[in-house]
Amino acid sequence: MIEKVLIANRGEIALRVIRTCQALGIQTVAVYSDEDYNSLHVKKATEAYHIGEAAPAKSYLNQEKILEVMLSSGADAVHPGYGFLSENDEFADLCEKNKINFIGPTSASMNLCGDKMECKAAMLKANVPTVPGSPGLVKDVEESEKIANDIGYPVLLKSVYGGGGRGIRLVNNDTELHQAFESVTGESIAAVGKSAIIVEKFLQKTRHIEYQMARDKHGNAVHLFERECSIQRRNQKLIEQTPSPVVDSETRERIGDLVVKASEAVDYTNLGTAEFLRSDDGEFYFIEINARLQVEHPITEMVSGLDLVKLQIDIANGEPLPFKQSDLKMNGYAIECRINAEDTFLDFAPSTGPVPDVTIPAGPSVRCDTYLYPGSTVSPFYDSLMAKLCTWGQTFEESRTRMLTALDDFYIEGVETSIPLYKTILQSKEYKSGQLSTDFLKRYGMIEKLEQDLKDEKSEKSKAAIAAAIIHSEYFKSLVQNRQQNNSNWKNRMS
Amino acid sequence: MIEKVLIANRGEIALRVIRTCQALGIQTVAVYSDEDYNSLHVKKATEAYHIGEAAPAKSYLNQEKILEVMLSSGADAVHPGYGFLSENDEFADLCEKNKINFIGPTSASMNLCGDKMECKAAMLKANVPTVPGSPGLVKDVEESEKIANDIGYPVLLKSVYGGGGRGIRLVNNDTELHQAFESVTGESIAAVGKSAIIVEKFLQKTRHIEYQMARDKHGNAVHLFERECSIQRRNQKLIEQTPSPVVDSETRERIGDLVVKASEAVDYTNLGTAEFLRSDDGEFYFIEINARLQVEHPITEMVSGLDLVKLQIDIANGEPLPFKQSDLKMNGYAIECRINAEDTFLDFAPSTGPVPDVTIPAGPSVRCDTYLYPGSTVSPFYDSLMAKLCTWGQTFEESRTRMLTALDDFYIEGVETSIPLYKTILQSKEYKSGQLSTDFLKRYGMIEKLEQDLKDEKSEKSKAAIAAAIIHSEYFKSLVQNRQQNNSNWKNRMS
Amino acid sequence: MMDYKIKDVEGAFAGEIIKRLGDDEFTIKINDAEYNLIILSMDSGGIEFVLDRQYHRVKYLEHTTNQMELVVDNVPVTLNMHTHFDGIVYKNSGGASTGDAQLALKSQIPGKVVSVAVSDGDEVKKGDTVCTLESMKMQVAVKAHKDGSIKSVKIKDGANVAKGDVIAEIE
Amino acid sequence: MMDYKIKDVEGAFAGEIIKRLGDDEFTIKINDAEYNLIILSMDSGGIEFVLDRQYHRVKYLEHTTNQMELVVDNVPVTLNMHTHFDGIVYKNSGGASTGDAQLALKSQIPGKVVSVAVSDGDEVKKGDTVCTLESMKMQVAVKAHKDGSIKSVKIKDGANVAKGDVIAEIE
Repeated sequence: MIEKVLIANRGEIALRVIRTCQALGIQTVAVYSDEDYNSLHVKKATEAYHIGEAAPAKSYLNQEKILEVMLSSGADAVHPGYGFLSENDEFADLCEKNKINFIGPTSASMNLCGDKMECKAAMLKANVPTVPGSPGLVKDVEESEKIANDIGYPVLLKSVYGGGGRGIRLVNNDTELHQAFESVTGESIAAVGKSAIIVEKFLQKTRHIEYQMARDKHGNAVHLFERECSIQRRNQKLIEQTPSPVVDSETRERIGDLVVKASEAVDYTNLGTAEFLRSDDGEFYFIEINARLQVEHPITEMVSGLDLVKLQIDIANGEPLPFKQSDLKMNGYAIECRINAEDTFLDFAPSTGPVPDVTIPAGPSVRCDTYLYPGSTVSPFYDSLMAKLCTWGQTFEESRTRMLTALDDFYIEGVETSIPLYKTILQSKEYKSGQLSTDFLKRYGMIEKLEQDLKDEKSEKSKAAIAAAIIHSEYFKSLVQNRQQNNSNWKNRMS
Repeated sequence: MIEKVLIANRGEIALRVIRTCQALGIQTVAVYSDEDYNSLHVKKATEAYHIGEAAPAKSYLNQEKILEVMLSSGADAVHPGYGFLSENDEFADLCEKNKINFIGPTSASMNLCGDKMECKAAMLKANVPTVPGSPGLVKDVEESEKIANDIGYPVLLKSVYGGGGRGIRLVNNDTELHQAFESVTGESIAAVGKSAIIVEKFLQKTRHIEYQMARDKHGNAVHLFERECSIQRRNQKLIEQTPSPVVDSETRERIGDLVVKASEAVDYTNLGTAEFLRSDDGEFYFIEINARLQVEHPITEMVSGLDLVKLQIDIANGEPLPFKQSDLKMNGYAIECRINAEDTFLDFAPSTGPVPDVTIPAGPSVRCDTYLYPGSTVSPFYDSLMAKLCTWGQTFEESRTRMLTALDDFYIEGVETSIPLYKTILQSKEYKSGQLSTDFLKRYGMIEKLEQDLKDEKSEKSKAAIAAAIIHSEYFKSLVQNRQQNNSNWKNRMS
Repeated sequence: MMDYKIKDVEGAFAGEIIKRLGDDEFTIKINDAEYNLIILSMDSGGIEFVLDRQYHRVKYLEHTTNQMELVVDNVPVTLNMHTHFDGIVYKNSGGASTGDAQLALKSQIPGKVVSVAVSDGDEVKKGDTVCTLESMKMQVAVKAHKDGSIKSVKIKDGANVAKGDVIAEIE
Repeated sequence: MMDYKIKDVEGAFAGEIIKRLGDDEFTIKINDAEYNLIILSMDSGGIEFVLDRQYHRVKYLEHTTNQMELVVDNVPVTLNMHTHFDGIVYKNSGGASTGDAQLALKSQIPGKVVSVAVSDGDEVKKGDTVCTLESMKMQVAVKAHKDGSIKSVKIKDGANVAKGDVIAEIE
């Protein structure tokens, strides 16, 4: 039985794990870098250990140091959160070797999930559809042409050594394919000295839909419904919701069955997420397994009533799942907005620094997971996620309007945030009618809409701004003038 | 259709109503007294009007002034909250006469609910059991003796002009009854010049169990399950929970049917609460109807998924209930703790003043309705309820442990609070096993347990206290000593 | 009366206080409309007030003579105006009067010295900037009240000066 | 070494710093056990620190010479101790040395004057209280450093004094 958990993470997810441990009477061990000595996770944990410098490589990614703390603190389990070491199979292996219960899948399963080619092969074997394309590397242009004609144009040519848009070409016919094959090969050889190409069908107007899956150590598996996470920037999720507007109960069950198969195909244990692309014609294609708790897990908690961290701990303790698939029912609608410290107009560049003042929204069915408090700091060393704001409603409309009210109430001083963008998105007719796609922001000109909304908001606030300026200058004049007149009051106020 | 609601209240309930209105796009009008100019409800409403001095009679109870604001602001409806004018049938009547939609029952129904004798008579007619006793006033000692023997001793003799324990006697047999009849008559005549006595069965070890009821203007009625509110001090509720540990689904349905009858018996519209005493042998006795939204409504929201303020507005708009009794299902367990500004050890005397710092608890399935913010004030003019802390869980144990974690996280500087008492109660074996009764605090010696818990807590914090004192005096010495040595750091810190 | 422009907002605004109804209550006029304004709380960092029944929280962020950065109810707003503050300070320090005989140039506002423009012995003309003070997050120039030469500068960069403190002596 | 008693808690506690490991880190000893202490933040209202890996937040509420009111992690605690602070201040103001020739009694701590015990012309004995200062929510007596008569009292009730300011001249 797990009695003391080391949380190898920071920020809101460390707090999230601590909360459940507290309620369960499990002791917690926090670790912190130089940058985080004054962070909430340090304050809330039963014990806290300093593990190094601000840079992640010197602290939160330092496996030896974290192992040392695990052993000296007497922790019997480790929760990796998300990011950092959460999907590092070497770290999972290190824990296994030291008899520390790693709250997540086995290192072997994690390794398999992490290797995209092998994972895809395992899925194909289990009849889980993946994006159509070459089963592995293509040996020459002829083979790629044959595959392209089998699956139908347009297709993508991808160098497995590429990334970030490099070594990738969209082609519409045989001629383009021949040209592209040469240039991708050339680019790849120029960059890394070798080339290896795969062919994949190009999907237009796709949605990102993922399934929460849970599998215990006895092989019992269920899915905990889907989450739609199509609203993204630079392939990072901004807004998630469950249920998806395009998943009906038949689809939920059909894809859910595939998810259970997928978890079995990689012998997955504990909680994980199976991610799919859904093309505009309604087909689902498996893309990968995230072998950890996701950022967006709270919306699944809201519609399932489950505490997913508790479920993780129970599974890690070897307990069987306390329910069957047929026991699980979705209740209502939930939305999450990731409140990032970033400047929407500077291509989402991070915005960091002290947060002298913050007001956390509250109210019926509002949940806000955050590490912020008045006087806290957004560090440049870690990711820009400051808070996860989630709302629930009996209907989608109720969850949406509650989210808008909560976004209005959220005040964060000192850094730029994604809150204004989310207000624009949630008020747009496209969002309201569920017209989601991974290119939502561009497709519907959201940044331009935001610009207009901000202008309108400024117009609306003009009178108040002028009034504030008038009072300011009135005070200033009273400060300058020699006559003492009526300004004793002012003085008290301005002292 | 209601488009602009005046909220004739203050504090957390004003904020609660504003939140739902915001989400529904309904404009809000706040009113405030001299004491409340800097309160959150003033800041969050669409408009705010000053209505008078701090004393409730000069502001929140001032019907003429509030009517004036309703008319000048163009509000088409009024939400009375709880307390103040919420159960004042004259005020409801005033609104009706001025064509303002009073969000609550009609003045006639409210008047009937407010007259305890008439209401009891209506219930008896509808076959809703009330506490056995005289149907009305008894004319002489002989009649009271007959009734006492019919319903069985012990019984209570009550002067209808009494109150607060005055003019009330517990008697066990005919002899005691004869003596008591004389002394109650004498006391009552001495106090108010007349006497009027009723006889009622004395119930031992009772629980306070109430039902949320909803009835629309078309006569459709449902109950929204029970709340158990047995943990009280001086007849005021401290902790509420739903479901009650002693209400099974058969009982829920059986008493629920009575509740629907009760609402019909007084032609009730909108949301109200039917309160019952449950004797230790399992019998339920109707005591009264609270003709308003209750303080503890959030726990019903948590297990029903409904927004009760929205439901109130919909009913006031004349809409039919959107569900039948059979559509309603309880989901999970919820607890509310009323966080009062009071000193448990001074017989719960109010504790008022500025609150320089406050930390509001958060986390999965935690909801906190409060008017507190850092720099707010607890006013001596109004009631001591600062916050309502509610938690939900799939099981009772989950809601209880989440509450304990949330109570631990709740920090309120400057005033005494009931938080320590609640921690003691929630950890007691009696509470855990559902052994509730209206005399819970005394019956199980909770105040003494709290004393011991506080001593233990102090022992536990001894080392930290000594450490803080050592550092304090070390700093003090460095302040005094002339040598500049290492204390540049200290100086920066203490500036 | 002062004229204001708001970045990204069409048109100009003329604003002034037209009546003082008490310590905390005013009637103000913006363009042609009158509004009731009640101050709830105020300090140098911001103000909370009710304008025609509506609550607003405004933070004062940055302030130069002609520009102000505000956050109005969480919305950042940049305001341009002609403040005349330098002029007001100048006038009150004797600059517009015939106080030629006066040796000391005194500060008419409390503030922090952000820059000193002159040194001992410098020649100055009436109206030349002698130093710049920051007060209420606003920078204001203190200008020479007469022609002359700086006999001694009495303040330093970063110093806090009180109202009435001598900035420099000019003879 | 200092002795402490905590209200409602059995026994007494002896506490001291036994090693300074850096600006923010100490080894302290309470009774017979040693603990590691790391200061996270501190101001006159309170301190946040990690004591043997465990975080604590302590607010300093009230402080008299022998009693301290604290809130430790939300738990109110009353601490009694013998501080010797008056003695420390006295010694540092020259009280224990042979500084008889020194005219000025200087404050050894910054603080606010809460009461003045003497007037010009009063006779004082070495060690008599001249005034009481409040510093860090604690009241400390400033005592005469020699016998003599008060030539002039330099401070007033409510005034703020800096370290080194003259309290009074005694001749």
